[in-house]
Amino acid sequence: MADPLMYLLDAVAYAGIFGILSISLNLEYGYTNLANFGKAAFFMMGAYITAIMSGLKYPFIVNSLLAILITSVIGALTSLPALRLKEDFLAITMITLGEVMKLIIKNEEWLAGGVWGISGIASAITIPGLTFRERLIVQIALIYSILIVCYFICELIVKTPYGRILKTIREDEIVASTYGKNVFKYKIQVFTVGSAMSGLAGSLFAQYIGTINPYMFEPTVTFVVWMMVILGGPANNLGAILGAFMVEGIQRASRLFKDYLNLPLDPVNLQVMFTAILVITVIFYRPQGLLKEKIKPYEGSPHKIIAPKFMEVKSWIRRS
Amino acid sequence: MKILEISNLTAGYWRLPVIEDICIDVNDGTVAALLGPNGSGKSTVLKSIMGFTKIFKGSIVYDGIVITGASTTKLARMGISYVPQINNVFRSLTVKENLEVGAYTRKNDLSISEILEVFPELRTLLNNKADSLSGGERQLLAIARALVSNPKLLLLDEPTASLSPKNTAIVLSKIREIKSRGISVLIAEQNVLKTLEISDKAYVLVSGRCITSGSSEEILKNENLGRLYLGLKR
Amino acid sequence: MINWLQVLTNSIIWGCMYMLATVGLSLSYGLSRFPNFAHAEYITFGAYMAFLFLVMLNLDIYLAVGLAVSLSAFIGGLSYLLLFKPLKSRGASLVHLMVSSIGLGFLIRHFLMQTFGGGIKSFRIVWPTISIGPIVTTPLLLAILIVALVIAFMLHILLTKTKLGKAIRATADNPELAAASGIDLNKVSLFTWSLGAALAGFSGIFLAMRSSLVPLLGWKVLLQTFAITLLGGIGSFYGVLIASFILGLSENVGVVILTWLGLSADYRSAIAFIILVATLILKPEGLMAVARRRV
Amino acid sequence: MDTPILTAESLVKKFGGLIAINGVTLSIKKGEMVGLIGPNGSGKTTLFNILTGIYKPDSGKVFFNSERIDGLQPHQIYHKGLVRTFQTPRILQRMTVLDNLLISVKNPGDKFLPALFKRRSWLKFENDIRDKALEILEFLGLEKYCYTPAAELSGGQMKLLEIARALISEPSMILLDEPTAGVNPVLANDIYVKLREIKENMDITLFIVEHRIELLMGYVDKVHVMHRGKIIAEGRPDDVINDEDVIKVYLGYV
Repeated sequence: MADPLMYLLDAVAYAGIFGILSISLNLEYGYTNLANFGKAAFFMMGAYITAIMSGLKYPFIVNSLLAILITSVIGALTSLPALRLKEDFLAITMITLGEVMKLIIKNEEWLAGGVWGISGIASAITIPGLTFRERLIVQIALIYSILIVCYFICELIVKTPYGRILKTIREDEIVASTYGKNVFKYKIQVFTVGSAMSGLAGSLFAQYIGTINPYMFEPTVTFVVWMMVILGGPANNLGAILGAFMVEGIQRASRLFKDYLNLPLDPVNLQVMFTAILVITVIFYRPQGLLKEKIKPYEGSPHKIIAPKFMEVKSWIRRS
Repeated sequence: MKILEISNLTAGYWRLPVIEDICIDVNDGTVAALLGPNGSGKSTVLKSIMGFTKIFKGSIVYDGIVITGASTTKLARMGISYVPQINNVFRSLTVKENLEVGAYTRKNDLSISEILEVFPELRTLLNNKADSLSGGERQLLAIARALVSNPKLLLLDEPTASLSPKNTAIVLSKIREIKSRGISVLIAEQNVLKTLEISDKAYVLVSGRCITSGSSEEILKNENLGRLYLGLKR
Repeated sequence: MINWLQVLTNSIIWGCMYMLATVGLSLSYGLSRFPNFAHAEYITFGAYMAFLFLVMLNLDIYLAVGLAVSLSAFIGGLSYLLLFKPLKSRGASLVHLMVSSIGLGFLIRHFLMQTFGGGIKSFRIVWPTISIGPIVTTPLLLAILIVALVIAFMLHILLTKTKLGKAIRATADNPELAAASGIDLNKVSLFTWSLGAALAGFSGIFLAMRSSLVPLLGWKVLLQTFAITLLGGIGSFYGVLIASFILGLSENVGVVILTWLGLSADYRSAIAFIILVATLILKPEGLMAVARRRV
Repeated sequence: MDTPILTAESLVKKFGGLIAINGVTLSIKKGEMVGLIGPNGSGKTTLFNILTGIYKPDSGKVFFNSERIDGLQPHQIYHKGLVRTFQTPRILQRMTVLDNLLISVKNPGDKFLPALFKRRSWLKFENDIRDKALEILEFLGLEKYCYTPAAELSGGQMKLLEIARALISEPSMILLDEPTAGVNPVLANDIYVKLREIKENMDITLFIVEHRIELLMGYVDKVHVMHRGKIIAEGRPDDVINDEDVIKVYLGYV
């Protein structure tokens, strides 16, 4: 792109969309230890539902709600058999599920345009008379308001007794079930919420980019999202978003880097190779990610103030 | 001549020391027994020798060489054989293959018939999968597997646990035979009296500490052995 | 009229190809206890190396294949030595191992794309067709059949008759006891990883020669390799043998049915997915599960 | 106080060819503190796993408060008021000590929608339950660690945390699997003093697997001895200690 500002804005929009994917994976993996390697599949589903519905002239709000609904239902359905599996089996199932879904989309031209994909997807907000740059800014506003909503939902989820149970499942499933929690039920719920968020991200992506095809949803997408969570810090929602920014930034930078240095490298290859090396390095030297999980009582809970008082009163009673 | 000398060993897993301040000597060509009720840390002593635990302090000297913290593979190559209490055979391999893997470190070729002289019971089972053996047979195979490498020191972890009295007698007589071949044995057992029959020396462990030790006769004569053993007297 | 004999022949040949592609994955999974997603890229790597030596450098075919296979083995061994072994010794979690293996896979694939370009390549060998009775085949397919059978037989000898092979099986069965028997786990793992990658590379050459060479060559059979690994039981060589032929047969019969139903033959990979999911639900330990007895 | 709280009737559990539990029948009365001892492999932990629903018995019945509980899932049994601790402490490492306790309580915020939308109701509940949690932590001497990540505790403190976690759910009975394994003797004794207090003051029935026989005998009302999957003796500690059969079992006569 010629205009560097446009390039930057585009990167910011991408980071926002991937930020949603990243916090949804963080909810699944970081808090509940569900290794979902099928992120790209749900992302793709959301995008395609939006694209198809947009072709039928439905407004974005309907499309995105439908995307959320269908991806969450499919998420719940696939999780029924998959979540009883061990981590590695779950990973294999989810990664291959993504491939099968792509297969369907590539082959069913009547439904999803086959390998050519779908173009002309209407964007969510159309205000007549805006320049391209202004439209981009409107898009960013939309994406980031949804990102912020998702962030708060995730923060809310993990900072309730419900979130505490998710962490218990992550730490030790047997303890969770011995202390009366139906582990399977919680896993399904988390998977459903995670899938819904991925679907929403896909929906945003489709309306933002306008044209989609199956090749945009290669397993690299899943990997990039994993990269964001692992780099940013599992079990830290801010970390996940930070990770999204960093990975997007690194990818864009490597493209610029290539342009300016005139490296004889294809930008996509450079990007992927660099991301792969980075993720391996992070796993080696900082497996807990850049922002560590904060192990502390929740923010803003009145108890923080009460607890020391409680101690005082107790010791006072004992003394008297 | 001491083949094994453990001094002031404190070891365990992760952050929990299971055994504390254990001192054990095994003389060349003798059988030493580690006795104690469950949870007393007998297995942990053997696992520490074999390099499977975290050692907090103390030293282990084998054949004049300090082996504290050495890798399991290296220890096996130095002539220490180990029979764990559970999972002590390769279940998916046949009896013959188990023996061949046991002989992995041997430079010279193994003649299966050599070991079958000591364990004639295994002769007819050679081509059976270890998984299909009965408990007694499997225990014999486990010991045979450990012996084919021609070890200098054999570590046995509760070889008679969950065996019938008949099989227990067979296993114990094998241990006697092993000793007669000049191999030193360190055996962890709950079965006190039967073990003392075959051992030269014994250490009684309760709750991770050695509460008494001495020659087998001394231990047997101890009137309070029963109460001592249950940790009721110190 | 469907020539069922032809379908059977195709099934066997596909089974052979899948067997070569999968053996390494299954063995390394059984030994190191995590699925190596980079395995698919060993397949691609072998094919590109063969392309390099055979088409670009114009070497003799046997020499070219030999070099390509050895280089695949080298890559497999290297990835164990430089990546997975240190990660395991640092106590990396299963998820971290899987993510790194995916990362390694992308690294290899995009390295190849960078070096050779992303386009479709061809070995430019035209295979004449041979008719044996009602069966039509090519020398390449016959070669695949023969090579796979020879390799399967050699693997059988390796695993059951040699000291090293028994050590591999023993380690997969019970690593602690294997170490206590004096087996050097690192050496055994290194060998297994290299061998597995070499066979994957071999299968890649065949896959590419049969159709064409693309960067996604290996990834396209990822689904099949995992279905076979799980169906056969992780770490079981004979399981892989049987499962490969089951999959080969179901795919080829499936294609016949798909065409009959008027669906795209591309859906053949979905058959592998169905087998995979069915295995995981009905019998997660696989047909011949022995290697993985974790209590 | 003579009503039985937990009854097991001829339980059998086989693993392949191995009979781990071979016809165990026992009955524990409400408010008792009962010990379970026996040599290695005698089936004590397996029995616990059956009682708490981790394993299903091959035959036999388990009654808890005259309700049949064999065949129920672990989380269902928990809700009946039967809780257990683990031999190797299963603490939740990347969570605070307080959170380790709180997960054990049934909370209105445990469900997804109430957690998000009925904040006020569970926050109120949280506050009440926290006071109780702090009380329990104080009782066990852990109050100053309440915001520490549990991974930073010592082995002994982890054992205490396990007991605290069982206590806070107000169970009617706790099964303790070697509460003093890996704990130094002084702390081990403390643990038993606390357990006795729990039994006396909180009206909780305790069933304890222990290998420190000496320690156990000083505190419990009754002891069961297991050997080869069977209960071979039961009675008051003094009687059991002097029971020749028991000593013989331990020394390996039988």
